Amino acid sequence: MAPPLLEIRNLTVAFDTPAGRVHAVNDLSYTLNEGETLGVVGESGSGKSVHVLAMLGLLPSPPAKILSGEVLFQGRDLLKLPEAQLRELRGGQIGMVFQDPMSSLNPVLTVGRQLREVIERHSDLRGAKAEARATELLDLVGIPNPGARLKQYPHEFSGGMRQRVMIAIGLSCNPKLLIADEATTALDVTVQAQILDLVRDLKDRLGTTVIWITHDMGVVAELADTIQVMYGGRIMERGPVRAVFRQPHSAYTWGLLRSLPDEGARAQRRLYQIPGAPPDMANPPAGDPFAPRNPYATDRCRTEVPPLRPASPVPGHMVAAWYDLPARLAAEAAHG
Amino acid sequence: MAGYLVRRLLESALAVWGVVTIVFFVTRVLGDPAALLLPIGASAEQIEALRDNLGLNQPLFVQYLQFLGQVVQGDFGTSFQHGRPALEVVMERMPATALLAGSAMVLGILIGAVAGAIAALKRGSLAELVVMAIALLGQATPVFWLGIMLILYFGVNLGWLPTGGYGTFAHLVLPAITLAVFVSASIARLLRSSMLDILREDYIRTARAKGLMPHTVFVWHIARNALIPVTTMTAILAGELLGGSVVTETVFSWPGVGRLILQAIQAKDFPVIQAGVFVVASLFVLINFVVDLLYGVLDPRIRAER
Amino acid sequence: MAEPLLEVRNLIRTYGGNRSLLGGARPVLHAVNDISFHVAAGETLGLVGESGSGKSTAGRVTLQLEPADGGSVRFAGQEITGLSPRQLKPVRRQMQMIFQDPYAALNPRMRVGSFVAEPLVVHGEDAHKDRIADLFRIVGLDPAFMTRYPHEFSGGQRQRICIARAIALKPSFIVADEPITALDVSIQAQIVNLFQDLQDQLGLAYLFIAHDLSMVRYLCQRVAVMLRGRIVETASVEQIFSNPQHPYTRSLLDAIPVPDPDRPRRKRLAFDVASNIPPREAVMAEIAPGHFVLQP
Amino acid sequence: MRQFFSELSRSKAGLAGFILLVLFVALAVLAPWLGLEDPTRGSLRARMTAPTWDGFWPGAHPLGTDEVGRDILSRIVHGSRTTLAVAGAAVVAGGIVGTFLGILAGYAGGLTDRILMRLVDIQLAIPLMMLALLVVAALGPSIQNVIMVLALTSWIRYARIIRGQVLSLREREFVQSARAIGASGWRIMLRHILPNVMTPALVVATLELARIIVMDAALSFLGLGVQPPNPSWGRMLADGRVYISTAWWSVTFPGLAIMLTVLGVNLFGDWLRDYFDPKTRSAR
Repeated sequence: MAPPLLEIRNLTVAFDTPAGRVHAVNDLSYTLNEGETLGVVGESGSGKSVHVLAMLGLLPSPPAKILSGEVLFQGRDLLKLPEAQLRELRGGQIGMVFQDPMSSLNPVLTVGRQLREVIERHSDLRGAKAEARATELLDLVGIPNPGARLKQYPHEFSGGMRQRVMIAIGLSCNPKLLIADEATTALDVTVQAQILDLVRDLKDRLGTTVIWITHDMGVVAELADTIQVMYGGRIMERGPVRAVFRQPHSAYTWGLLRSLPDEGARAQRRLYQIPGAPPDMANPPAGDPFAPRNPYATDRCRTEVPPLRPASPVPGHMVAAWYDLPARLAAEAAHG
Repeated sequence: MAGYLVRRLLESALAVWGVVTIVFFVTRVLGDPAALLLPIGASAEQIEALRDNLGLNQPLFVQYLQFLGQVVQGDFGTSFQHGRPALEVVMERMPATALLAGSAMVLGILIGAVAGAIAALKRGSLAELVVMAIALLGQATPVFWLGIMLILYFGVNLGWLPTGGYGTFAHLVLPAITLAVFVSASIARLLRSSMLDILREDYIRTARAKGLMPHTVFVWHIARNALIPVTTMTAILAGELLGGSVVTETVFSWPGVGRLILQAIQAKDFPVIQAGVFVVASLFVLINFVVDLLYGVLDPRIRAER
Repeated sequence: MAEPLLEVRNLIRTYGGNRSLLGGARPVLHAVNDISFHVAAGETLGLVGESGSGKSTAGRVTLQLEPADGGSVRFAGQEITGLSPRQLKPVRRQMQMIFQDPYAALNPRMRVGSFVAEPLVVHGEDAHKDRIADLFRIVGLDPAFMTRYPHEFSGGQRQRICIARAIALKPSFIVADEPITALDVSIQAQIVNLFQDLQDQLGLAYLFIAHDLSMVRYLCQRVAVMLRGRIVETASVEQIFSNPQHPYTRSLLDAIPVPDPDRPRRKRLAFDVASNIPPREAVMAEIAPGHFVLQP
Repeated sequence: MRQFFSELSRSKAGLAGFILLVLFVALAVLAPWLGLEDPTRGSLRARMTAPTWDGFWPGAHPLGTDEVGRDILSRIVHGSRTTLAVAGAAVVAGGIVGTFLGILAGYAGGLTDRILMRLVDIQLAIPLMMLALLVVAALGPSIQNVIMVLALTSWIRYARIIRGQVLSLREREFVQSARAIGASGWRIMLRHILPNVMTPALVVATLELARIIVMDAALSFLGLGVQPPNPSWGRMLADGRVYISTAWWSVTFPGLAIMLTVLGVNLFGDWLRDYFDPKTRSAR
């Protein structure tokens, strides 16, 4: 089997704040194979965005600090790479798309310029050839009349069109890996649907490996091969999308899925709700970060961090839990 | 855009009209010019006759309208002290003021821009500390005192440069440096803080995520955007320099409009005061107008709004 | 049939247009363009549309937070457009608003207890601590929090504070403008349930504004879909979900990401909002009892 | 309050500025009880004495004497009373008027806003120093007039910045919510807007205090400030300038006093701005 494209080992990232050191990512490890699409789900403070920014050297330091870990991309440790070599990878081998297409483009430069500068940086294309490539890219992401659009400024584009531009920038140098950080969160639902269609189509055509960070379980179900649920800077559960959605083994995954409105569920008036609030990362709970909100938590959950262990016979399905969720649910069902 | 230009021109005209009005009414409170024009001991009848002659006995509003009519024709009356048209006296002094303010501005912006950029990019370094300490001191030092101190050291003690006056390049050095210190301190501090703000923007993260070379990020993403607040500051500083010319020109015995206005105030020479303030204010309005147009060039979002 | 609690007819709200000489002229934008809807007592109407559809403006004009440029809003049998602030004050007791961003919705310089008490103070009612404490308990907050400032609360708690303030005067109608959009996913269900509980306890009617249809099916009895300032379809929730008529409603339904990896994925029909402005002469037609669709 | 001082003690620059400010205010307040010489009376025997530390306190002149034999240290200390009183009063007066008009323009909008902002534009067209000169020359350089003129150059800065803040506050949802409960315009301005513009107003006040101290000194320097026999720093500079080649101390120390005061205000003001700015706060 081919070596993984990306392998993260024991990554720990912290922020130094006046209130003390806040651990945003705790001992994170996972691998990503070529051609795979990984959906990372989590809410604010889960470490889902921080970990990708950290591995690309995009976190401002201070206050951010990478305390430990390795990030192997095609066998090279990104965290040990000199900035100059990391720069070659960013925008070249690894493309990124950020959440807010409003603020992620420089307002005073034309869209064409912002596309061309990344093309010229990572390829030999110059002048008219770079221009042609930029036109081709806008066309690829479905922007009509690309030649004229290149001469326009970001504020002349709608939110959805701007995000298409960001995707074009991310894809401009045929990256091996595309990372999208909440790329559709700020968009309207119909525009989000179009962008998801576009990305699905592009990754099929170009064979790009994708990390798609979102808080929406629905988006992951539509797009990803593998889902990774994060909470409090740790992985709660991870595995093939089908397996995890069919039988979640983490109470957090289970709660997220249950709290979504179901089709034809009008009869029951109340939604399932996860009690409590996300953890205060400055004072994280001991043990499993989700334990204080978890009705199935055991005493061990409250004191000891559970390791990621195989959850089900499905290969790659892992969970971090001291409790056995399916057994507990089955017992509950049996008791009525 | 054309609509915007017309509107902006109208606004400028309105501002100049406001200035003329303020100057007219303020100077009318200053005292009785007729008493000043005549030798001491002139009789009440003589003063009254001159007041009549100067139109000072007419209702204030009529005087104001007459004044406006004259201003439109560029006629501010004859200087009491110089016996020549006031506007002519003022315009003669204009080149000296423009030379001093202009050279101080250029020098100050150059030094301030370099220093501010270094401070922003080398955060936490000794260079930042030194630049910021000097800038803080520069901003806290009153310009006229700095001028006196430089005169004391370079003029009196070392005797390298003239202590005042006008004419050669050597005369320009001290006053220009004095003002440039003030300008560069403001620019450096502003540039540093706006660059630090820009560094936190999402599009800088995008630029870095694109793997751009540091100098590309600096020139096209940081500096290009920092130009906008610096342009605003330039206009404000121009106003400070023009207003402050009264003081600096006095310190350095520099024969510019500022010193002329001060002398005119002391002598209650209304036509010169009015013409002087009018010219300086109009120049300032013009500078603001140009800066406003410059925004349109620098910021496409503003261009779109117009 | 009895008159509904709220009856909005042919409401119009425009922005821009001619200003004074030095203000410059801007094109007129019809944010809300001739819309009509009604809400019965104790009912929830969902108003769904994307950014720029005019749904939030519609909510604000309904509450007379912005003046209407045409049309009528009748509340409890009384015409409320064109009323002076003084005439409106008694009406305001009956209708309240809850906003999207719970971070911007609280005055950062006011203790949350005073913030919740403010409506009572403004209307000259008893604002005793016990009464405020009751309100805190109703929305699931510890009354001990009363003396704290907003920055000490999480997003979900802030939204609860806003809800406590909105129900302080025991209104009969609340406009909720995307009240859960800005919240963490694990908190959204808590707030939705709170809305349901309050409706059951207090007999509230809601105008629930949302940008997609996913939560609407849970909370609302009827739905109105807005596109570019117009309502293009109104129907019961069941009708909207089982028999959507307008292409825009269909694309909205289609766009909800379904948390089911087994559902076959097909490319959606793209509905281009920009090129599908409802024509001015279009009118609503009733295609089934209570189901109205904008006909081109 | 405790948090304020613990944050302040963490910033060297802010603390230095605060200490400088407190020092000058203390000197100004305590001036009559410091056992200094009469600042208005000189002795011809002691004319233009260079700084001397012999037999310090009283009798010697640690900062020298001026051309009529008055003790410069005493004049600087007593001058700080005038400076701080004039600048303080001008900042407060300009601040109150400017904040009020800024809130009014921003909240009322429409015609009120247009008229007020046009007025600001017109006044801004005249460089402030020239406006101050003109008005002082017309009204005469009494303390009240100087304060008034300085406040006149100051209100526009508050008004502009506060108006901008109010324009964005007005759209904030808690203000909308206050309208939704039927709160009156005055209540909204007083209870919801004013408390939220106090911090920007305070930050403007420190910037203005520094600017006004310098402008006040410049007016005195030109002979249009507070009149003798009241000692003032700018006047001391103007008088000493004549003797620049023989008595360097008579121009050096008054200027140094201005610089240190302004430096203190600026340092403290910078820190205050960071302290109140949520953006830099979260970054710290």
